[in-house]
Amino acid sequence: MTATATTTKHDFEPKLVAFVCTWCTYAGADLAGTSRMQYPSNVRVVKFPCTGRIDPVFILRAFQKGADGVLVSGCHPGDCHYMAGNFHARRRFAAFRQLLDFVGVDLKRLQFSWVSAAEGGKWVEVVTELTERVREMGPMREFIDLDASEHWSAELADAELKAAYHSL
Amino acid sequence: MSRIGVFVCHCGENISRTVDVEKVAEAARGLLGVAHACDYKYMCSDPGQALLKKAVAEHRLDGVVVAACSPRMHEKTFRKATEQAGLNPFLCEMANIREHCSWVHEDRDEATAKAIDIVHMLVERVKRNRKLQPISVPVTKTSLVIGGGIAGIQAALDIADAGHRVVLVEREPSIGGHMAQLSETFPTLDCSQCIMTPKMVDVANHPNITLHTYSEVEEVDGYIGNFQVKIRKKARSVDMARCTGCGVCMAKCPQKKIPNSFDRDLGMRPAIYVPFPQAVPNVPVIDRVNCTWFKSGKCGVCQKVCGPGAVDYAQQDEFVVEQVGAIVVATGFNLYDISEKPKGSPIKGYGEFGHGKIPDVIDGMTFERLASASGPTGGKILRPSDGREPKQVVFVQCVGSRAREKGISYCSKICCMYTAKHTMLYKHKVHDGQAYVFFMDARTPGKGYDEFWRRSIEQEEAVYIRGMVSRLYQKGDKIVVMGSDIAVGIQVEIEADLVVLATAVQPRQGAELLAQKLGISYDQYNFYSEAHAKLRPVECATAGIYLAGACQGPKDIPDTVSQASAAAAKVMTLFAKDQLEREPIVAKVNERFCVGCFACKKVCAYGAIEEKEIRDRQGNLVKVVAYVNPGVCGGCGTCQATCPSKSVELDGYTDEQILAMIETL
Amino acid sequence: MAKTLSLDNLHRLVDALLQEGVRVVGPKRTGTLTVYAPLTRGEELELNELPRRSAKETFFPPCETILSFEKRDGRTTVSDPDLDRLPETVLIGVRPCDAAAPGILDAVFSWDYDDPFFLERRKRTTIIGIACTSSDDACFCTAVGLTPDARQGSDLFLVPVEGGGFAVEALDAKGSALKERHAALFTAGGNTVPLPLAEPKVEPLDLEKIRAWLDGNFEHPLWKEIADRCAGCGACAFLCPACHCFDIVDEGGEGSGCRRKHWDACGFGKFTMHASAHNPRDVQPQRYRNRIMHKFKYYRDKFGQTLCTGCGRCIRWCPVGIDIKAVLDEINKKS
Amino acid sequence: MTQGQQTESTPLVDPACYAAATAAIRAEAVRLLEAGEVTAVVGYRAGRRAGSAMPEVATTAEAAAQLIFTPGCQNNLALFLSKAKREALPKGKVAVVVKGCDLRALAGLIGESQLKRDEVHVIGVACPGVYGAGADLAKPLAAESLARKCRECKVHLPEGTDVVAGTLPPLPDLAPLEAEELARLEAMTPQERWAFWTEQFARCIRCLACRQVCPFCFCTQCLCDRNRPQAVDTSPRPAGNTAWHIVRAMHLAGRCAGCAECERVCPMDIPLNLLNRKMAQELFELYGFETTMQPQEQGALTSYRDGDDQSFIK
Repeated sequence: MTATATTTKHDFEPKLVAFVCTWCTYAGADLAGTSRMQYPSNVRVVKFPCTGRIDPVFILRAFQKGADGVLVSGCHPGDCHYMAGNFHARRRFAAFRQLLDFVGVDLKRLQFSWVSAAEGGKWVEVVTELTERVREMGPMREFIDLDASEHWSAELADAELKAAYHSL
Repeated sequence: MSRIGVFVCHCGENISRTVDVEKVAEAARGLLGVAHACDYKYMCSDPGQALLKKAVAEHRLDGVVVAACSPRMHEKTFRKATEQAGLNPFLCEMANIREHCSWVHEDRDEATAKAIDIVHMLVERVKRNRKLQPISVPVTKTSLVIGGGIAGIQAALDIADAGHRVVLVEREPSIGGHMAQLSETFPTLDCSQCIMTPKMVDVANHPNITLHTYSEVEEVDGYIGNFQVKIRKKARSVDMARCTGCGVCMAKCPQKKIPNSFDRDLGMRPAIYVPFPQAVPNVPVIDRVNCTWFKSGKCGVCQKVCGPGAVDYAQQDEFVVEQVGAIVVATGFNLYDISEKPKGSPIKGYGEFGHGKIPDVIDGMTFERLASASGPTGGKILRPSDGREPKQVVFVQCVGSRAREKGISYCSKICCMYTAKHTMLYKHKVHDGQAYVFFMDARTPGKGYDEFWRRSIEQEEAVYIRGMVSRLYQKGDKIVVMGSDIAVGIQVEIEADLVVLATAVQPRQGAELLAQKLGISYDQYNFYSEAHAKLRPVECATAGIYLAGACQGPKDIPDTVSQASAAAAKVMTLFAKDQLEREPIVAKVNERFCVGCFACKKVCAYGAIEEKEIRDRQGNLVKVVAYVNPGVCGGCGTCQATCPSKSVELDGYTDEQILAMIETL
Repeated sequence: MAKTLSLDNLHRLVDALLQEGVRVVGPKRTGTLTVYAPLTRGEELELNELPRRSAKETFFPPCETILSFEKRDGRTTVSDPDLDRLPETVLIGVRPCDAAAPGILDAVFSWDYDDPFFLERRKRTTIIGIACTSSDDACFCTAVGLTPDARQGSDLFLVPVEGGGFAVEALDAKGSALKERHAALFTAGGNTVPLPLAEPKVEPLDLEKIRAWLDGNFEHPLWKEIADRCAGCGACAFLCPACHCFDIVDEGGEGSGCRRKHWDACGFGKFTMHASAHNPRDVQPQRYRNRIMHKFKYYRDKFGQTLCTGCGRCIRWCPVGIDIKAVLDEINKKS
Repeated sequence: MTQGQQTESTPLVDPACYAAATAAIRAEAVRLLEAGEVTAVVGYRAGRRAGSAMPEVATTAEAAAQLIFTPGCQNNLALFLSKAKREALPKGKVAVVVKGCDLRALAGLIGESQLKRDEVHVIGVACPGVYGAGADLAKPLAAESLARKCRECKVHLPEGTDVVAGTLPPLPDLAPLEAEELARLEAMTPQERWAFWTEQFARCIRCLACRQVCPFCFCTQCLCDRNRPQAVDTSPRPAGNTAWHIVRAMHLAGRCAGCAECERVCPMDIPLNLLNRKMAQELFELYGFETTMQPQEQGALTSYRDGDDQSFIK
């Protein structure tokens, strides 16, 4: 541990999920490791063969399951191991983020990036930036609140019982 | 309930320095479905692997998570160990707690918490892993080579020399392609035919090569290792088996005035002809459009004079079906006819340069034929209009190439060098002549290329003018060439006897039609696309199909030959095994739920998705569904993300696995 | 002497009940549509429109959690909701077609098993019905044995009278108790001449004849004729005051989650889908047939009641215009 | 109620237009069935209630003579050509009556291999407009009761059909309410939009009418019905509802023909077409993609260009 590395504790530590392709970004994150670069520990990586495999539903599900921020990262255009997966992903996510924005998800919580196997530094930068930004924004309440809410007729009026239900 | 084993590696101190490995193992023990968890100093060591194998047996594990370094490092190691322990290797996953955790985080609590989360995710994943078996595809060790130019010839010879059968298909009556038309070649100025014709003869004589000239690929079916190719052998009207190549028919044919396209229409040929004397095979073909017999039913001279009785007017197109395991596409290029806008092409013509209108404005290939010893002028440089020797020749580079406003933004790569060669050939033949070259840049990256280009200026006294030609017009028997010299900043006007245009290299006409038959992709110009510009430059996205030569993009002869040999090497690699083995990370279709919208097919870069008919017992068509050919599937999973009903699933990365990982958040 | 209640006092009644901590559910305008929803003040009550969804959800919500579970350290804990704590509710401004339905459903929810979720809510709810003064050509309560002023199912009943306000009638102990508790709001005397009732102008139906025809015509070309156009959604069932099918699903993960009960509809293809992928009601006409059979034969056979109150919601909102009244007319004609 | 009085004197569209279209559809349908060119004509017929109409699969000339075209003909009959609903049709070639918006759906189905063009005889109808959801069908079509989609319709006249029934009258210029609503939402902050949609989706009861009437929801197994794995909660709670509508909008992006049937049939008045409209608008702005009356080889999200926008990617 270096002398300058001071670990600041924050009131809120966001949960981040990163959906990455195995050939570029996963390898880039590996490079950050072998280069012993440092970045916030908030991110959990889910590996895919290719960004082309990443279904928008995964992003939605991640938010629903408590992610405060989501990162999707793959090969730079033209570098796709599978030729065109990232091109398809690019369109898919260009559309999907507009949809999320339209239903009111703050896009500052959703980051897309190209990180190549050689860009350990960029991985660190992207993860750090998103962590800090989301930490600043606070928890993603929208989906949590949504998950806790019922249709009015199923809602139990009693606050205590409601709490008992929802704690489960 | 699953019985997963979790093995947490210290990696010496690489992990344990920051991650509390014991705590990780303990947390793992508390996870649902984890039957065993432990930590060890070096999991990848022999004792570490032995530990894993022992635990699999002892705890009857049905899945393994090794929490250690990156899977890119040791996934193979641990999957092998898992296999040796009697489990399917794909039931082992690695939790990357080194590169993604201990090495990048300093806070022990945070790193430990993260490591536990990572292990949790991978435990949930491995619970849903399926046993996968490697996929093997049988390989037919015959290769199809499409195109008999230098690229096709080289690839065919290399593959055939390696002991595999080659089927070579050439559209023209003879193999040889463009290289057979050239006079001399840069940067050595050796005679093209002298180096080309022996190779052509080698092809004809090679026991492993089946040559189909005057033939075209009609249909292609199948996939890597197992293509079926239907070849149309166009009616030659001459029986190949009987013809001795004596040439009497050609000599006696009354039709003698048909422009020979091999000579860029400068020379004439009869209606029954070989394109050039060294043609392989040396069997003539009847040009049915111009033959009197086919036009009017009269004449029949060639049949009468043919000793062996080889001339057969009734001959029909024949179809041959070949089974091949690999395909090399070497269909070469066309020189762009700039005189007018070609049909269906987005590329605009160059009417302003008078090509096609002013007879003494010719293109580079025509100059090659003028300079060729076997050409229509016997190697003398003579003007097409009056047969005079031109004393002032203007060469114009980049005609069409790098002209975005004309619709071509690429560099044709070979023109700088062949124009330099032309100035030399000209000077060698017309000692008192003067060559001028209008050029934008001189691009000479190649062994001996820049030296060669400099020689054209320094020794052969070609005058290079940096600038473009703005206008050309006929004035008496001269052609006035107006242009700018941007180096000096003046307008230049030259009265030339002959103008040679270095026209753009384009893909073969109809290249896209062949691509569609083959299921390979092509770019906006119809050049064929390689799978990866840097790392897979000779492979197509479609497995088992390889590219050689200018069909992929402009190339000179050395590059073409190199790529042809590279393509041959790829074919030989494929043919080195009887079965093509590959990782089973491929997509599979759930035929019950597939509704056959074929969105998957639209996004598949590999052409791995086929349409499959589902019929009932009576044979009635029930529905058409997608089928993923495992031999062709690249395993990217784009199809699954695209499929609305998730009826196609990528093994190893199923929704169930991914969603379970997300669930751990 | 009949009591009357002015509109203002009706609003005051709601406010008073709310003050007492009673949950008051009534027709309320939300955005473009009126639905039964918890009121926060009396003035929110919207009596001029039949709510889009029926009142059944007060007793049988679209979705409710019936238990939750958690596995920890090898042990599974299951928690049930405490139904004793369900709130006392007054359901107010309910038209006869909605008011009659819960009573009809009592039969099935207390048949071979007492459904505590439904019955506990029933026990704790007082229904204030209101006579109906407006209708459209989808309404057909009169054809299924009800009337615009049918008291069936109401504990307290309001009849709009000339000059505004309502004549009030307590129909049972629950109704009387409520009336007593807020006696000050009810005045004696006043104009009790009822406003003209809505009279659905539809052909009458002979429900017994229809039942008999259904008995003998399980296989009949009519089903295909009507229901080939059915798109297979659940709009009819979900808006219906009497449809009561539900599905039970477990949501969550292996480690913890909830068991939920939610509305289901016989129009859905998956309604009868077996795990083997065999589906006894394979095509839409068979599903629609079940809807009619259940409402006009099976329920009648079993419980002596018709599972339809003629509210007309399924007619108004069928995406493909299937008109249950037209279907019944057709059957009536045939029988 | 007040809207009716104003319009009863001056109907929005001359009823003769619908009458002419009705006559043309009947003539063509009878001809087709009598000549045996088709086994069925999918059209509309009148319902019991005044002004109502319903889909009809006419297999006889008698039935064909009862077909109509009125402002009550809201359904998108392309639905009956999707494989999911094909079971209702007899075997063989069928004819279908389509409005311009329905034709886009039909073209989409062809583009997605659900149908071949030569399997269907397409009777286009020059459509001045139909009623919106909840309109009083007994009253003449008025600006207020006209479907919101029809106000901004660009495909009143179908193209590329085998025949076109009726002719278009001059059409009134109406305020683009849906575009205005879209713009209003776009101008909101994400928090405001979240509040708007949360309220909308909370009402959803998962009757799935939106899915069942959508020609493009032809999957045998809807992702949202799956429970292993469960990507979208099936129960009608706000969380699952929101996920369902987001996933559906995404699945329709680049495919939706804009018939707005999902919105019309929603018994809970959820403005679903705003989602589809928004996606269509984005795909047009990003890639110049539009659904058309002619089948297209590639969809907006099943193709790409090297130079696609990536300004949102770091």
